[in-house]
Amino acid sequence: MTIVIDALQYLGYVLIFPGFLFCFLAGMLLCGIDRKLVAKMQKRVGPPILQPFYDFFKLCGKETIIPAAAERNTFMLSPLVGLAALVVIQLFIPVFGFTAFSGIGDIIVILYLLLVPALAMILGGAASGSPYAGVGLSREMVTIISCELPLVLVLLAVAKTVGGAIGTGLCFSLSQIAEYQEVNGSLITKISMLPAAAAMLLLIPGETGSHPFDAAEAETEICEGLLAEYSGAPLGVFKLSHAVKMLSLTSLFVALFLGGLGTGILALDAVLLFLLCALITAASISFVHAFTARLKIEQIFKYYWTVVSLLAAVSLALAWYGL
Amino acid sequence: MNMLGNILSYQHFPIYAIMALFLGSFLIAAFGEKRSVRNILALLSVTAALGFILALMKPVVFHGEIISYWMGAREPAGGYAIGIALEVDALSFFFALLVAVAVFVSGVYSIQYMNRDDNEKEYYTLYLLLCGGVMGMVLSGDLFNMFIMVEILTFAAVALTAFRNTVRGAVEAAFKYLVVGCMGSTCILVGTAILYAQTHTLNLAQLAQLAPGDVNTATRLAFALLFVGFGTKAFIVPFHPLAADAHGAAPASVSVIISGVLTKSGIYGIIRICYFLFQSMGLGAMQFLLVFIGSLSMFVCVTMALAQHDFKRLLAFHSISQIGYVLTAVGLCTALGVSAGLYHAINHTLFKGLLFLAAGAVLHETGTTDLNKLGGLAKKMPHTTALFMVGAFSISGVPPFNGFASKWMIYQASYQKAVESGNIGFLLVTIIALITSVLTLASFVKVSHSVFFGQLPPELANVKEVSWGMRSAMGIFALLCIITGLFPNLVTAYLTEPAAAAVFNVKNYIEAMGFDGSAAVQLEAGGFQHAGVWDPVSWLLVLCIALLAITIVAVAGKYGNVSRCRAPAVENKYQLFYGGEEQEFSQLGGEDLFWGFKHNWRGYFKFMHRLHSGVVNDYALWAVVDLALVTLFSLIVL
Amino acid sequence: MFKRLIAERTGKSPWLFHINAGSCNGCDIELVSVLTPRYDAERLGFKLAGSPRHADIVVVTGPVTKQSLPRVLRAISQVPEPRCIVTMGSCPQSGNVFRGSYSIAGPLSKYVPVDVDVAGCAPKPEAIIDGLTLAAKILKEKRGRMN
Amino acid sequence: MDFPFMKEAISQLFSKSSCAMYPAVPSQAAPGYRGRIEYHPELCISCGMCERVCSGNAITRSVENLEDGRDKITLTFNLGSCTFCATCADFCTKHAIEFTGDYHMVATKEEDLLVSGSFIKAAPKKKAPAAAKTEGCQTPAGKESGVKPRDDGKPVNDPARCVYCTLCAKKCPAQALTVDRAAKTWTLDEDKCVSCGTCAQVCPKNCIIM
Repeated sequence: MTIVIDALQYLGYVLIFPGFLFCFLAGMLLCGIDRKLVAKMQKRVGPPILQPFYDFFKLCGKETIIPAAAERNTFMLSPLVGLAALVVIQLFIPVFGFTAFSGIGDIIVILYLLLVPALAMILGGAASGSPYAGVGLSREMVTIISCELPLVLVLLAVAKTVGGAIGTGLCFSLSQIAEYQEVNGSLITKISMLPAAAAMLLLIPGETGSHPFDAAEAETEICEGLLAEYSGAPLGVFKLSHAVKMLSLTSLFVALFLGGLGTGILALDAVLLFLLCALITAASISFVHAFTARLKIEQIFKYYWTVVSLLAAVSLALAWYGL
Repeated sequence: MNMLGNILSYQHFPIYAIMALFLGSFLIAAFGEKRSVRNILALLSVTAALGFILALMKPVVFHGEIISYWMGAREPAGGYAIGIALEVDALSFFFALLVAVAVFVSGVYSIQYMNRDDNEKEYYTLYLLLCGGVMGMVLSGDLFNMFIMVEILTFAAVALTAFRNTVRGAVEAAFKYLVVGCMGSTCILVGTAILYAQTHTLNLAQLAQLAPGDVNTATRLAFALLFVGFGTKAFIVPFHPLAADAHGAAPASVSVIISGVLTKSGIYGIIRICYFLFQSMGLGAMQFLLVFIGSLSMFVCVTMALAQHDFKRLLAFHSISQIGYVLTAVGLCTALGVSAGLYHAINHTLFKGLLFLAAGAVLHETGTTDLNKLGGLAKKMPHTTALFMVGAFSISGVPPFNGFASKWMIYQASYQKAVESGNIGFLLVTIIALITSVLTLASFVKVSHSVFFGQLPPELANVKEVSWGMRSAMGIFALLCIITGLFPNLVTAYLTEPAAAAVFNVKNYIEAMGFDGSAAVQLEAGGFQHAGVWDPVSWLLVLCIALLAITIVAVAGKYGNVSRCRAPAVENKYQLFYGGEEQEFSQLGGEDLFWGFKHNWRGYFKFMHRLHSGVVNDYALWAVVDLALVTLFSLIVL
Repeated sequence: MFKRLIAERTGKSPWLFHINAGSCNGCDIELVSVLTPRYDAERLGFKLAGSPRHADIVVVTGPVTKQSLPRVLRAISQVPEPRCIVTMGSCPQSGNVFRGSYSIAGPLSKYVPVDVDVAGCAPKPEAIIDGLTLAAKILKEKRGRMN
Repeated sequence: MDFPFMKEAISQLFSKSSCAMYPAVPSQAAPGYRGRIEYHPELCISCGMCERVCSGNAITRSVENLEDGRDKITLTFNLGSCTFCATCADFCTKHAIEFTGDYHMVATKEEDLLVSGSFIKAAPKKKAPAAAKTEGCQTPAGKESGVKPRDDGKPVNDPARCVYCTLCAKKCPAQALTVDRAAKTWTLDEDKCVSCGTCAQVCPKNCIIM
């Protein structure tokens, strides 16, 4: 009997919170808030906050054309796999004190899982056979490489700080990081973590492929690159994935640097998480979007491997010497 | 009856495993005129070798026994080992198992892969000779015997590299391999001779007993020679260009052995000399040497791979890069590190074997491995593509495949080492390893786009899927990749941890052969605790549930009013969008991918390009310089 | 429920794909001005898509030259259903001042059914917004007919 | 790195948008905007000048012969072909064509973009068929001219067809023509005339014969 209840509970985690339903609603709302804020900052009225939902449902109602040159199975499956991987990432990231599946993964796993949605998109695009997708794939991969170094440095800095504090030397487990923050307050209050947090904020638009780091999906030059041949529902799923990725990265930020703010009541925590995510989205994605123009791919690479990596490296060095 | 029981005793299995391969080789040379005879003989011998090695699992792994076997029952007399010995501890068994599995799968693959070549008889003779050489080397308990086996495998490998001598560059590659390989072999021979002069024995266990107690300039020189010699066999930097040329020319089934197994025998040799013969891994400088060379191999070769546009050359560079991981992890000298390194060694054999076989399948069907000439094969070779993707995901460390599990352990091992020793250099290793991993992913994205996805070039319109025999060989590797990825606990518990324990228990190794092991340096292995958690089965379950849920929602919401082209003629609607132009063949070449990255690193790539001149004299010079540097290092620092 | 959601939202997020079939750039600039802060068509859900596969509304400007005709038709056929074709400015409707030229294949309505014509040379942004909202309405009707 | 609009982004976040909320808030076209054509048939004299000057071929004129001998003349302006250059309005001496500020020119059918109007005009009096056509006489088919060309190559006006639109006078490079609309007179200053033939070419009614 308990097994059944456990199974139902886990199914609830996967399907409702913090899984599929939460990802869908919160991610789409974040996306809507982002669009609205960018519009506001550009002195526009902007779309309604629910616009991403409209877009998604509209796309679901459209015809899906599979080009004759495409490899059909990969083309149709990769959006679903990408979305599933994102939902799973969301399941690993603790919501303050609460973790749905703490015993499965850690920050290295998150680091790799973040590659999976991008990889799904790359393979889907490659399977479509479009030359635009080829260019998009190349750029997407370079963006991933660009973001990897600073992200690794940030995560290692966090691992060292928490590990040093709890006495195990290093700590890769997200639930331990969350626990540590429950007891000792948010990591962002530490001086050594400030550069890392700044680096992470700068990383979020790169990882999500938002403006100005959206060279991979530049709709005006390479017809949205990897997505050039997608239409209808699979495209909608990719758009949804993009929204969920925003949620994942912002809630990863919350989990790494703003833990310990939770109230202990799950429903309140969920709302708090969403509000914090929205705040981070506003600061890191919308704000940067509003006043920058798209960077060239080699500029993206240079930027991440110099400025952002330096910030993260400073943080790691500070953490290393126990500041 | 007793006699039969004696013959079938597992004590004899190591020599049976070696002999099965050599015997197969000789029999094929003698009677292999007919194809069926040849195939049966080859299959029999690889299967027998696999069977004998698997049968050793129970005594060696479960009972923790170390099999010591004196050829001709010539036990040591007067305290000195005279006879030739085989000694199989968990480490030897571990490598022997890798060899047996790779040899078996590659043998199965060869039968249909080689059917378009002439001289199949010679191929099998050399192939089994190569396999037997590797098997003999990892099971040997005698340093000189190891040298003999190294010579056998080197010459077989050289001959097999030049086997397809109609292929451009094959003979040249073989020549390069011959020159530098012989330099390596000579190093091993001279090192062995020096050690023999110093300790009057060639038995590994006895050397391990005597050598560390008597460290002088001569043994230091011997160490440098042996290290460089085995380094040549592992193709670690600066010997990596040889591997690229050799793999580019050799048949894929041979590449599997060279990359998956032969390089491992080099690693095995390095472990034996560093951990056992000299027992010097406790020294920081020694760890530095291994980790430095490992990290260098890892990083240099992955960037070299990114610049390649030939499928097999790219794989060759990756195999050195992965060997770099193994060497780095082994060089960390912690229980977790060695375990992680050995785990990665298994994984590397499996996924690199799979990838080479996939490359072979592509070559077999299309006749080329040039990334700029291929494309869109996923529609023609769906199974090969799926199997290749398993290998590509594994090598790039995408969870839940096996590459991830071992890399995860390597990151933790190196970072833990950094934290514990307070040495920021090891931290750098963690970062390099992580970056290398993502660059690996990048180059496999390149391969999958340029070979399997993208557009089908018009001249490849008649390509067919490869035969079931080749597919099933790839399938075995893919299955093993998934199993070792999904059950890392089983792999570590039954394969890598016993082997790692053997590495840290030199005393047992010495005493099993009847020598006095009391003086052996006991390294503090220490238990280990994972700093994080990784549970692939649960992960997969969660992913499946999520995928299922999404699929159900998608199906309920009519995932796409799908319309696709059914007529042979492609209507406008189903053509690719070319800015309105009519669809034509257009594929982004493998060289042109990742421009932004290469542009920023153009100085580095230019430098690398100048360095890899392709001239054998240069490579020989590198070998000499490397030897000089390692000698200096070992004389001054160690 | 799902079907109703889809049916009702279709008109709320029409994405545009813009084809220049030999236009003088006047209409193209006006179309861009519709997306600027002054008119901000995004508040009505309009968005320029990069590829015809993503689009709902195809906006054609220019007199459809002989060179561009096959490309225009191909791009239009690559737009998934339900789709709506809007001709913008006088050129694609009639050829305008280019009518009778040896290089003009237009008007567009000879080749594909055109849903909405926006007249003007070039049309005022308000007129374009009018035309696009009308197209969105037609789009919703077409979506309703698909089921 | 320099971000010139960073401050604006923040300040605009809290300020009112500069959007013209068009469909909700109706907007007026600027004065002088040339929008939908309004045609006043009661003013039209059917001179055809507009049709002639239209660069977009947007104006068509059809004549329907009524049974009582009069003509029903219909002018159709196709907005879908119009460049809104207003040349027709400029040339219209009777101000029968007007460009309004209405820009809502959106239609689902092409017919919705047509502006047309018609009026009934008394048919010109039929004269006896002219004796002979001479070389160079540009009379349109079906309409015989009662006026003979002059021998000296200077133009002659056919008052039966002339509507006194004054175009010939405007176009005459030597200013040799004087046309009075009110008095319906057409006079030629023979001294000034250079016999260039421009008046005959530009005459919308083809009533100048040379």
